[in-house]
Amino acid sequence: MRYEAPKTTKEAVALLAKAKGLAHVLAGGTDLLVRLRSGQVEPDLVVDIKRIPAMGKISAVANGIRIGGAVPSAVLGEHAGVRKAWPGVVEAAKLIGSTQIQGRATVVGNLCNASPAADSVPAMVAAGATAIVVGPKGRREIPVEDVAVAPGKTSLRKGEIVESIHLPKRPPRSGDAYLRFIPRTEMDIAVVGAGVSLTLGPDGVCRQARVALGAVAARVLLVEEAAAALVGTKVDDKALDKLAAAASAACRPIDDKRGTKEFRIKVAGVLARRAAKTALQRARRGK
Amino acid sequence: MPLDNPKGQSFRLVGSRPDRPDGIDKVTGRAKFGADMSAPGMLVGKLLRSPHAHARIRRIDIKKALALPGVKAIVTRDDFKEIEGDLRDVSRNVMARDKALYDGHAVAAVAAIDTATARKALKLIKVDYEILPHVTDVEEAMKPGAPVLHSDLFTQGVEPTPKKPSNIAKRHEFGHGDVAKGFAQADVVVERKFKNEATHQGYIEPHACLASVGNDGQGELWVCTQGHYAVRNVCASLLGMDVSKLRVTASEIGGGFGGKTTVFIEPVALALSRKAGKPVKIVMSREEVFRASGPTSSATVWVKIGIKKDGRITAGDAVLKYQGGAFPGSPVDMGAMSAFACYDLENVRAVGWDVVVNRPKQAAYRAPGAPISAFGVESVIDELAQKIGMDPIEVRLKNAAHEGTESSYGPTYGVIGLRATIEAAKVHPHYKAPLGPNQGRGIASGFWFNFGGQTCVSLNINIDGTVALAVGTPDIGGSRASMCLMAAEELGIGYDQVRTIVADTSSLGYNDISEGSRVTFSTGMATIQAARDAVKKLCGRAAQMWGISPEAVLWENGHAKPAGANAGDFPPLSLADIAKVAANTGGPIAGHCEVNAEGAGVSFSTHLCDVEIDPETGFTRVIRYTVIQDAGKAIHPSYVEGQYQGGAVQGIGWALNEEYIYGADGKLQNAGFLDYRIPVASDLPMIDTVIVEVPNPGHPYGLRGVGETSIVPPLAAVANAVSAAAKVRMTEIPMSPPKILKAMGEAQRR
Amino acid sequence: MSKVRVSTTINGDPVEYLCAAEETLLDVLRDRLGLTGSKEGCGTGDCGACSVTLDGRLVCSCLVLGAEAEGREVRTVEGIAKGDQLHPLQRKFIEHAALQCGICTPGFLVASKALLERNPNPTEHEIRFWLAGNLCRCTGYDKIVRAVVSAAAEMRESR
Amino acid sequence: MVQVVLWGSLKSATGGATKVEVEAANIRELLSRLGEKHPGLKPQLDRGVSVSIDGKIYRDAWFQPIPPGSEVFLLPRLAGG
Repeated sequence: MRYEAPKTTKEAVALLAKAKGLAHVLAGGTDLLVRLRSGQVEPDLVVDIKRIPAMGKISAVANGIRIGGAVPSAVLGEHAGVRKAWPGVVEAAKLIGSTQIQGRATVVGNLCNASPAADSVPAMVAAGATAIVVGPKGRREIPVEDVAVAPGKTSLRKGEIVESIHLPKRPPRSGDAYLRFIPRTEMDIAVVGAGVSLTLGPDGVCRQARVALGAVAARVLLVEEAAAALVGTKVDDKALDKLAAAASAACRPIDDKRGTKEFRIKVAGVLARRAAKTALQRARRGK
Repeated sequence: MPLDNPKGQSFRLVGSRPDRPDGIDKVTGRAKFGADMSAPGMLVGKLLRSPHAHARIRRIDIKKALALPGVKAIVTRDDFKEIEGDLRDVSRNVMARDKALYDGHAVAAVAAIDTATARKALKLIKVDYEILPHVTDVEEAMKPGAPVLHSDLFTQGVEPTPKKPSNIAKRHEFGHGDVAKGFAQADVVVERKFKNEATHQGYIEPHACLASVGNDGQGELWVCTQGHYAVRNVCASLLGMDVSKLRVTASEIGGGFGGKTTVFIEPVALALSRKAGKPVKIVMSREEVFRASGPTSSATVWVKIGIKKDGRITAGDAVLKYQGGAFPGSPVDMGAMSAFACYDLENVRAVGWDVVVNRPKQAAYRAPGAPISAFGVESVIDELAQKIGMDPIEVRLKNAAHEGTESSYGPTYGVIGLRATIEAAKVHPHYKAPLGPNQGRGIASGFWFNFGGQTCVSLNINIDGTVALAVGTPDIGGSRASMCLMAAEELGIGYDQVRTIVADTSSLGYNDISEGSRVTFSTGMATIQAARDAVKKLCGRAAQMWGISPEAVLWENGHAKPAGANAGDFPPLSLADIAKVAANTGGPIAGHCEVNAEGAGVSFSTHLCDVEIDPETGFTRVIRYTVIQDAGKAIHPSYVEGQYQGGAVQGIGWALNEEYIYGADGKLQNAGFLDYRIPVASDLPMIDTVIVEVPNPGHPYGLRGVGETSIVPPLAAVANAVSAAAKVRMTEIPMSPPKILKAMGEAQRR
Repeated sequence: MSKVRVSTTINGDPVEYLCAAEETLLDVLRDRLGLTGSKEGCGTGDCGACSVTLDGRLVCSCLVLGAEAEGREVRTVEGIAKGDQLHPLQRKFIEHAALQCGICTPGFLVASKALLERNPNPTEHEIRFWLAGNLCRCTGYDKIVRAVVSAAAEMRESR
Repeated sequence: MVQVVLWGSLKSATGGATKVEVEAANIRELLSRLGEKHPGLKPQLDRGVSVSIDGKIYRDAWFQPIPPGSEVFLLPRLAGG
């Protein structure tokens, strides 16, 4: 195995594009190193992107916020700007692993690991975030929900890196929230995750909403029926019931060591409803 | 050794809370654990493990692996002789012979110059398996037609002995009276079936050892173990070595809880080292620990108990089925003996079935067998209390075993502390505290035998009057502090003047394993005796110096003094005074004790648990927990509390989220701390403790072992609390959220 | 297999080493530098026994490559005491019997120190969640939490 | 004579009796007489048993005296964690 720590995205892309055999990007390494040590992957090249200055930055841009590919969750959680604009995304990122994992794990890594249970992904999908992908053929911007195509598989082509995540500018009277279910209070992989983002009109009626679910299908789901249940309502109990039912109905889970189908379907509705309530409170505060 | 003063004793040091002697080493990173030792020229040992739950091993081809540069030795079944008798199963568990009996069973091992080379070599070993049908569930394994693991296993304890082999190794039965008669007298009878999944001790330190065997056949082994003498004896037998040629040193041990009472990698490391002629270190990965060390039994438990309306239990009956992994020896006998041990019953019976399945050979886990049966019995007692409308504490008080009770496993109890723990629970503020919505409270009691055993210590008086105490029981929970306290108490010197070390197997005589809550009891008893032996010698030296008879000298507050006016008028001699001139008065002064410690007092505990359930998700949180246990006499109360808290939390984990999950393919699916979910700090409240002291008549200070009993009640205490909060009786452990949510849903639909 | 040459700072001292690209920082600390105070309990970032700080940030050294330490500042349990002066956390862990077997203790100390540097007055709740990535199987965490609370109080007073 | 109470599953080796009487002054004598009188018990005795005398459990002590009239139980050899 070869270890490279390029100083620019361009160099990193070149290394990955030219690599013979298996090449992996190393950001926080909290997924990659586990697989490396257990012998599940034996890469020929690992490209550490943490020495690329742009990758380590969170920056305010005209139409939102850019989170670099190597920004650890702990740093994201300490960033007042992101916390204020997208509390749901931050609370999701803060749920990835322990304090120790927080010091390393990145939301981009969480995204590119392509696990359907990744905590930050439903929150980013709900937020309408996009991924800035840089590759040998240049730069493209894709919705985050299009990055993972199946468990462990992404749509990234050879040589491509997600350089950053773009969170859109938050409209007024908007709020977002993320909740997940785990059997313990910490340290588990989500059995179900639910992210909700919504925007209210001045009259308190929901104008726009996005609802995303994690760990209930092979990919993170953007559930339009659930969002539709909120839009045009005051997000009252009736709307929330409809949202919960739609969320449960959208699930296509499996039985596994972490939970049963039946459990996931039921809890997806419960969490979607609770996340929507929190998002609503935040939206009402966010004049 | 009887209690010194049954009327009560006062102590100078015992019962205080000094800093532990190994504390600084452990907070600075200096303490050396199993994996922390290295040797010049050391090789790395790695094991190849069966990927199949059950397979015949036709052939093992090591040629390519051996040819890999950097590979220095490979061992397989051919390097271990056939062993008959007691150690046969241990030997076959260490290295598979004709069959691999579980996912993770060791098949071959490599010693190479580094980890990468060893890993590569493992991949080059070709094993030709004939995959056989497997069974991992205890009830399935008992069915006729189940895949049979051992063609020579015929059920013992049934009449007549079966002619066909099966997976049922043994039947046990305990009890007295006539249960049918007892049930006929009952006003209310409850019978239920319970189930629990296997758990793992979950010690944070994986098994590790460093073996070095010279060309002269002399071997050294550094290992994290609860019993280095046992490791020595077993390894010597497995490898055909003289016991005297193997010296085993116990490293600091990073948790054991029963799981480090046997051997896994140690004989393999020695065999590799012998073959390679170089030191070999083997450290298990966490995955190997889960797949191939010794978890507990999974089990089904059927319990039936009858009660009168006045709260008197008329009969208790139980059938326990425990799988012990791929070899006979589940702790179902102890589960059956302890099932009803908390109660004073006229009619009682417990039948246990020991079953083999395609899982790793179980090892002891803190009060082996007892938490599983207590879960069933204490749950049914709770339900009976509800049915007759009596407070569960009153039901327990009414039926609690006491001095003179014929125990459910036979012997009549002497002085015991069960009732004292229940009474303490009754008056504890926890029991009266109000509960909120979706909260429930559970109570349960538990029993454990406690053991003594072979013990040997050497207490050496140093030239400056300080003391070096060598013990042979690895310190698994702070026992060195307790030994220092007891030695200093006896000698009349300061705690800091005694240093206790764990000696290697060549420096001190045989000691049984640190298990069965025996260390503070047995090694403590031996320490007290050795100190008294030393005192006798010290008095003798003083007598010599004073020219009086040794009987005329007494030992008081660390000084030899003339026994009375008649003995003469001499200024007292301190321990240091006598030690200083030891060379002139007969040479070194030491106290010794070699004993098979008997008289361990049985132990009882009562736990209170409050939980809160999220009714929409089944998520359960323990919000308050109190452990009340009889310690006889707490030598170092902080470490007694530590045992109470640690055992309770392991039990909480077992009750709520820990479990071995096997797939249909017979492979373990959660061999890591990510999905084998032991409690984390944020899952728990503070764990309140109450130390009850009902002196054990079989120990000079009255102490009883405290290490194990604390894991016996929690499964039931949590289950009773969850059942109260969920308003439905939970009968399967772990009570993970999907199970709770499902049970609540079903109860609402009923 | 070519090795990576690394210059770093460990517990304030400049250190250079060669390591294989796939070698973890934990392996480097333990096997190359003899700093065996950091323990491997799982190798997957689930137990926290290998906790160290990297440029002041708490991490699991089993999930960091040795090569990544280039130019960084690493702190381990061996660097907590100042000469023969124990850190208040170390003293309080002993005083409160916050360790039984002691295998998890180095990780807990490194993690607790990182907590108190950020938050000198943490609540029990904050301590428990900060330390959720450090597994202890002996104590049930009770005495560990008490030791951290007590050390924090002492450190606040002495400031 | 000492009356020894066996645990339930041993009765198959004693023709159904759970209480047997042997002449013995200590544990060693007890075990050897039991084996002579009930050869079916021998394999279990060889594998190891504990003996409880008046409520105290002994695992190995051959020469532990058994006072006349004692309550004696044979128990499986126990081990802890």
